[in-house]
Amino acid sequence: MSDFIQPNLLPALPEMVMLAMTCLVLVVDLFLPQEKRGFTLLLSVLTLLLTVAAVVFVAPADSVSSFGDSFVLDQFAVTLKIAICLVSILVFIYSRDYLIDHDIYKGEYYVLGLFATLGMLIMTSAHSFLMIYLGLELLSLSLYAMIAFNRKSLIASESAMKYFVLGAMASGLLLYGISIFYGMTGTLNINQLATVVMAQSEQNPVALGFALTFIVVGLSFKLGAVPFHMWLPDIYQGSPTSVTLFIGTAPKIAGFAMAIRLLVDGLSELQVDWSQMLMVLAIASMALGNIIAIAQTNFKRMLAYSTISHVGFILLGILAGNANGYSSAMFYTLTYAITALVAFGILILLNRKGFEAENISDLSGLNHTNPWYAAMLAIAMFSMAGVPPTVGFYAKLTVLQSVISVDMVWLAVTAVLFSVIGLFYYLRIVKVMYFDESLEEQVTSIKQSLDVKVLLSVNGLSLIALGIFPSLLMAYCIQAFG
Amino acid sequence: MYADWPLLSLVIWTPIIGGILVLFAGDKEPSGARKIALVVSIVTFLLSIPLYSQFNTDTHLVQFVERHSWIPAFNIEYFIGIDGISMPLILLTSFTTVIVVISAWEVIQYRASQYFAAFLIMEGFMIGTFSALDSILFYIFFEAMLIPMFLVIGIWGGANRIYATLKFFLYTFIGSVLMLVALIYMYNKSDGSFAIFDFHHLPLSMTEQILIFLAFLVAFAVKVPMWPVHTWLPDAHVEAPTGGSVILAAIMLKIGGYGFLRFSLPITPDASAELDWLIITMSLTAVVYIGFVALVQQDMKKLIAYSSIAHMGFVTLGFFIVFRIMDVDDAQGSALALEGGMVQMVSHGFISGAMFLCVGVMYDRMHSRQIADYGGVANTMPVFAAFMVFFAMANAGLPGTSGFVGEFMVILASFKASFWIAFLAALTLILGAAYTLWMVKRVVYGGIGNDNVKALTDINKREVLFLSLLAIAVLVLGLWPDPLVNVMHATIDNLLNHITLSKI
Amino acid sequence: MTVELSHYLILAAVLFSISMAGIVINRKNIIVLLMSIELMLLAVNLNFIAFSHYLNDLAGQVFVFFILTVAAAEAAIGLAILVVLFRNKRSINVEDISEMKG
Amino acid sequence: MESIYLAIPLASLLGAVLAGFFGKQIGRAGSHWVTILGVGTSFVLSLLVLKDVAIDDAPIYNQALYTWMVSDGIRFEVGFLIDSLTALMMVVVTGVSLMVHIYTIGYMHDDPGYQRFFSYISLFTFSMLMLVMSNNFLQLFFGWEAVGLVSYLLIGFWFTRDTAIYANLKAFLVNRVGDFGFLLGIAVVLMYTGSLDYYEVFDRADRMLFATTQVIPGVDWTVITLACILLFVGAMGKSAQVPLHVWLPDSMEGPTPISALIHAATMVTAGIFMVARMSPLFELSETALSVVIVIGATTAFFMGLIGIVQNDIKRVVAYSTLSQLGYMTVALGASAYSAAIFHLMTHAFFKALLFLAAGSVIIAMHHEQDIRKMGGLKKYMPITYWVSLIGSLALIGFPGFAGYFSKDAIIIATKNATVPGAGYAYAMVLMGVFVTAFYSFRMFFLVFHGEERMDKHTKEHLHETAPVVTFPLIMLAIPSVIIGWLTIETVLFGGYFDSAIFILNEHGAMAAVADAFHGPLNFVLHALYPGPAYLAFAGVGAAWYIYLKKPSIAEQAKAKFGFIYNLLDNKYYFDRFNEIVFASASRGIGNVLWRLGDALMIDGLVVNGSARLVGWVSGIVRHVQTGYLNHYAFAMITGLILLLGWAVLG
Amino acid sequence: MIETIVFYIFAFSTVVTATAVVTVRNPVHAALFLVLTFFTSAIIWMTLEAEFLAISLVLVYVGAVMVLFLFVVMMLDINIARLRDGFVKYLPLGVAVALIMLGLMLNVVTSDIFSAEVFSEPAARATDYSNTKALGSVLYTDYVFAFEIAAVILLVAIIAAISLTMRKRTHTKYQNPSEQIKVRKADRLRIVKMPANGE
Repeated sequence: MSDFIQPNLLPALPEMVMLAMTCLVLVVDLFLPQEKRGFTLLLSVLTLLLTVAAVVFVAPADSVSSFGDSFVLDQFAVTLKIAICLVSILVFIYSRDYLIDHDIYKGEYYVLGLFATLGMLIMTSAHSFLMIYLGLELLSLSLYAMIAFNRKSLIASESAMKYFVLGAMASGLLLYGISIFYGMTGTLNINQLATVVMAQSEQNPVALGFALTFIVVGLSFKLGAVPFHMWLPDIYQGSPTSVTLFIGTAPKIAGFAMAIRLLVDGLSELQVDWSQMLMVLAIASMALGNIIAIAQTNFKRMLAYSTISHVGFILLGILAGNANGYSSAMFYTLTYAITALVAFGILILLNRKGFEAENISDLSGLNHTNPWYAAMLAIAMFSMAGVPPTVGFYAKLTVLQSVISVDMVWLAVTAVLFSVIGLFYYLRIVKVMYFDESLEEQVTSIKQSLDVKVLLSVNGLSLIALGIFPSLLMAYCIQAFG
Repeated sequence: MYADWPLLSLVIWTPIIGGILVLFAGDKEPSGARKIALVVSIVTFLLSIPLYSQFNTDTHLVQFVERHSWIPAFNIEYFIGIDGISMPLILLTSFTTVIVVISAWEVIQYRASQYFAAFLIMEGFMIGTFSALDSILFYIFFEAMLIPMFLVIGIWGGANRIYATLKFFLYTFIGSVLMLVALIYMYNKSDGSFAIFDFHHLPLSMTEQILIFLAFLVAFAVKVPMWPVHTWLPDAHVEAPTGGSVILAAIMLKIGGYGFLRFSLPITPDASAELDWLIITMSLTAVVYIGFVALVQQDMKKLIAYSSIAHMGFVTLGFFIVFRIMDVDDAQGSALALEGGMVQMVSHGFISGAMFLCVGVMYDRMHSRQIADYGGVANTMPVFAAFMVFFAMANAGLPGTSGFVGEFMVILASFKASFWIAFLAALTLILGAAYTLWMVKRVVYGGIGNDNVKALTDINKREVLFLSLLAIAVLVLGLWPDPLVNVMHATIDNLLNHITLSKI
Repeated sequence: MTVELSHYLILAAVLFSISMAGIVINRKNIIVLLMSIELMLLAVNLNFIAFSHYLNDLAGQVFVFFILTVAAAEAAIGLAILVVLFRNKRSINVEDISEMKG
Repeated sequence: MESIYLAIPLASLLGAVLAGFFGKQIGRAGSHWVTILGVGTSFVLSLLVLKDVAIDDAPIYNQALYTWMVSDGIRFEVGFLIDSLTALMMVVVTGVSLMVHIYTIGYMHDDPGYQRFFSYISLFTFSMLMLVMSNNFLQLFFGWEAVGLVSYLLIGFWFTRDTAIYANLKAFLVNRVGDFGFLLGIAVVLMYTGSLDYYEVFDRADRMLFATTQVIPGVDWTVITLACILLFVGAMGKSAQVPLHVWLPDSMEGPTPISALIHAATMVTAGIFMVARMSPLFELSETALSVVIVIGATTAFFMGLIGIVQNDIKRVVAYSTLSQLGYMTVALGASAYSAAIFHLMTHAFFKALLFLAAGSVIIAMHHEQDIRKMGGLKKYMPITYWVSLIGSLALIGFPGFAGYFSKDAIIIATKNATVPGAGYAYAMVLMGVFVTAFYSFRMFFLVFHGEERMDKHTKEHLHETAPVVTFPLIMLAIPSVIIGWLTIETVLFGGYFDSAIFILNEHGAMAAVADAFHGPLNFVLHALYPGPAYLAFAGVGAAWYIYLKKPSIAEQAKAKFGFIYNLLDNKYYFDRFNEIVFASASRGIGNVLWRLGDALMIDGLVVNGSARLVGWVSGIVRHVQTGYLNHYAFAMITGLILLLGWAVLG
Repeated sequence: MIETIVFYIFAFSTVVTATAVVTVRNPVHAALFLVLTFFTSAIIWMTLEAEFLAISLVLVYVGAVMVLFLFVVMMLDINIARLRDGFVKYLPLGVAVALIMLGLMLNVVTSDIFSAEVFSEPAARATDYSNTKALGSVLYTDYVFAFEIAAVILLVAIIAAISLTMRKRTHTKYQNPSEQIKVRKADRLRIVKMPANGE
């Protein structure tokens, strides 16, 4: 106890800034009248921007760890933190009009959102089981609350309940795995874990595999890989679209970070084992996600299944088991988040007071009433389908490349064949927007704030821009594992 | 003076940027969008002319090369250039787009700016496909062009357009994703290069070659399309608006054929030689089987679509018969076959485009594509009838028209390989004439079939203009194909030398 | 016969299995479902503490401490959600909360 | 000289283009003037060329105009070969064409498609000239198909008539069958000699002579035989030899002038010309010659027979054309190429004459073509009557008339031919003489003599046709009488064709004819010896007896030999056969392939089937997502257990 | 020896009560059994020298969490009978799952790596050893960051619980003085123009 050294707080500056600001938001919001709620939003966005600034400020050239090696700030974390914050900013701004229209425009949404973001930031930097767990729980608990936020909505509370029960169970499973690793290695720290596992992997393959399985299951749940995906469609559908927007984007990045921290940083010695598991999960995810998505009529639910299939792709990148694969999975995750932002963002745009746009048919004839947004959504759909010149193509390309580079051509072929099935339902969205007659409700054009329109357009066009210049983002992903 | 210009890039990007401009021009002022579109398409065509006039026919090396690093992470480059097999197709593309723009002038009233924009953007993508020398760049253009076409068919298409356009997109996509896997495989194999020419020199075992070949085959066979993956084409053509059909038939199908030359043959020569029977069988089936199927079509566009498949059968036949020819002692005829296939592609571009335009002209007036709804069109539209008969004859491969040249070359060459291959291929002389002229008989000739036909008005100046342009092209190419064939020699000879060397 | 580490681990495993069984058996009652999950956490905690003891390492206990904290928070939120759900649906029967499926 | 050669086809083309594209602007008269001027120029220049070749013994001109294409080191060129054969053909083509042009002014006087018609026939002249002037196979094929195209357009000239557009389609397709063989033949030639230039090919013919190929596995064929037979298939199509003859009678749906020009005088003889041109190849293959002679003989006799039962004036002439083409083919098979060409020439004149005369009758009869509704026209149309008589006499080979010389030469040559099948051919051609005379004069008598069977209205308006019609008749009648006298010696025996036609020494048929020849007069007198001429007389006599003297016999015969009559009346059921076997079967196959292959198997089963399968699976699998929380949890547990089992036990 | 006996007794009762939690009919009973389980577990933790946690378990879980559970169970008017339908039907499945799970887990936890040889009984603590102190000293130093996060988590729980369950009771009557003062004539009085009845 006497050897306690004051930990270097600097690497955690972003988290600290964020926490402080969030508390400020919480307090300030309390005293704001409803009509000034916009200030909360402003402040929240400011919080995130400040966090980004802090991240940039403390960004180390290499990697810095602190808090007894349980917290690490490296290129990977920096990139993902910035991404998470930026995505969250967009989420907050896109959500505003939806919240207003549905009478849930309250400060708690932003506060909880900020806490969730904080959880995600922690997850990206967490370098011990404990930190990972806490970050995860902070994120999850915030999300549970956000989902149920629209208290009048039956399906929202239903999905919150489902998410909660399953999430708690998944945490339990994850913890069990952690406990076994702890028992075997005597450490909670990821770095030490890696060292010890390396020593033990020869002797105790079964026990390590056993513990690993729980970890993988916990991860799979968070990411939404089949068969641990069951929560995902219901939660996407049931949540208020503003929350779906959030769940569908930033937490994916955090989940990916967690996967990398656990599997790559900590358990790379067991790569052969988890690669095989992830392979099964990836195939199942791509198969099930794509196939069931075809039968959906609810747009949010369809995107949920589409997410599952994308998770399959992300897993493909991870299971390749080399820097190349990780950076491709990272690229995939980031671009997926950007793409999903556009898709849900457009859906949010279509919402009006008393009208919850969530069915595919609600998009009918969008090209007639709002050609610009139809084009944006079309770009998003093509990006998800992986059609060039959108960024989704590069994401797929990089992942496939990494899979093929480890001589799993058959896996790549399987993946692309399922993506063909996937193409079908993305095209159906385009078809509905461009080829179908517009519905009556849809005839009135979208009346949303200018900032949302501008941001959404930039967001949509970025899919093309990144499609043409993927290096803008790709470079960071490669650097993160460089 | 052109030497320093990034001419090829201009040809690719002018229409794309122009298309976006057109898109923003909107439909408030209906003539605005189309005027811009016309100017852009003509400028693009003019820009593409130096590609021919400045082309050095003595070398097989690619010309007008532009090479810039693009995505360093994967060593993907913005690497474009043309040689003897891509240059004619680029000219074909820029020419056809002008025709399409003219043909749509007043016909398309519904969301005209989007229509014109789609075609211009598509033009850029297609030219990009032909000039890309980096395989990922190729793939991007290859796929990207599907999007505008998907929309064109879906928005301006006929009654069953949605089925058709989805089928079109999915079919093509299935084919191309496997190609992507193959490309990535070779990228890994070649220590990180996506340049097509590096693939050409990449040593590959027989198994690898066969798998890669099959991946390419699926991609290009769908695009060509070859029997039995052709069924998207009739549907797509039937439902597509005239311009869509024209581009589809005139250019898009060529990309499949081009792909065989650019990828399959040089990258997997041994597998191509090993599996040539497969392609030859598929090609001959296309010629004969599809010939019969075309005979019984009731819908004009469907008939022409099927005839396209049959004609494209010659292209693939020409490309793969070379392996049979090379088995024969002196191997004379292999260049003939390859060049024949190329000529057939260019010629088919003109002719099928013209045929679809002819149907479009009638459709605009009658809103029917059914043969049975017509009869005796020549009575009320004599000038049009003349064009129609002319193009029908070209479609039937009449000497003096371009339709003859390619078929002639391929049949001559395939004789070298086998009597029976030539025999079956030459059946097109009969079948092609039968289905085309039978249609002409039922549509153009005869007494006035009904009151609708009676009310027809002959083609106007605009229609005369685009049909004449095509007619001239068909005729010139038929009477003097040398300028076209000449540009290919160096490239084709090099290709032939290349594929004789085993890569195993 | 002394108590060894494995005894504790076995006990934890049994508890874990019981909680699994509880999740499977209790198809209807969400509250019991939540309790089963508490059991699961208990098993995990037991594991940690046992290891902590035998490893002579405090980290395990610290972890349990945090798990307890989080579990408490979790329970609060979970029950809050349950209340919201009950207000909307007037039921906490699993069979009744399947508005979304397919 | 070169520019003259070039000017000959181009003059016609220019006329065609002017009349075709600017018909409206230059008017009806303008159209016929430009085309006649064009063709006239061609004719005059052709005469000049003929003089140059025949009298001045100009050297053979063989030059390329331009290089059409070079591929694989093979030069594909467009060029002219001007030798005796070409020169003769050019004169025949342009000459007959000129007459037809003039005649058309009268015949098509009231037709709304006047300009178009002139444009077409000028275009035809151009195409035909390109065909005959070619020095290579490519251009030959060009011309070959181009004349087919114009023929198609002209047969369907009256495109509102269903029969016409049926006939033109049929003509084109049947020709395409021939071209199919022809093209393959060219392929053989190219692949074994590496060239398409006539002379180069002929030089390298031995490469084909000694090469063998297996078309049917296990059976060795000499390449030359294969090449020649394939080329001859082309000739069969164009020159309407059995069984590809079916299009020619139907082609009579076209206006009469083109029946005369295309379907009698020129285009249909392209096949004959081609084989003659290819004599250096055909000579090398006994088998091919044998095929040629048998096909020719069959056509000559059996097609003539059909002529007997025809009642349409043009169809009678058409069948006679078929029969005469058979004669020419027989001559080719007998290696008597010059005789074939000689007959081609004489036939061109007298058959054009007959057709135009028939056209004249048709004009007078207000487009009534049924000879049973004619009769006794002699007194109304004296000029037509006399020229028809000349034409008929020439056709049946009445001694002294043009046809006599050429046909007799063929018969003698056949008699002396040695190729297998020559005996059969000889029998056929002999019988053919009788048949020819019989049907020719049956028609002649029915039209010009006997009772007047036309209706009253027609009768009131009957009169001789305009000078613009009769002038060409007279102009053609003259050579029909005298051309044989004038040219037989030069053409057949004067070594005129030595430079163009190659005959192996073993094939001595022509030599035998030459042995028997002692001047034209002697040749005519030769008819007095027992021989074919008597058969012709007998034919005429029989026709006179049956159709003028005792018309009832015809009816009785028809009743008595019903089977034969039906057979002939149905043209040996060729059309029926084709209709059922080729046309219907093709459509049937097409339908089966389409509906079963494309729609059901590929689209239904594979494409939509897999789409449906995915949809179906999707519909099923989505029920896994029951919405029940415990199921979700159970799914997770199952997944966990499976993974654990794999990790622990696996 | 005594430890062994204590262990077996409480281990047994833990298992029994845990089983009861998942099998009893009434959720209230289940909650109470869970309390019992926690108690017995706490004792086992004691034997493992985790006194602080054992106490915390009782305090936090029994004292707070389980009370909350009971509170909710009671508050919500739940039809207990319906909740137990199909219990017997799923029992075999549940048992099977538990047994398979157990089998797999035992396979690992009883293996040699966790044997007594590897994990020998640690030396007994000194008598002045305070588990609480030890925990405390690391908690606020090495684990301070985690500790802060835990605090945030609790904050989130508070916010969430309040925002989810707090509701303004619309049917309660209350006065808002400021509103009352701000009232103006126009808010209350409406002047209605009536047509004058002239006749």
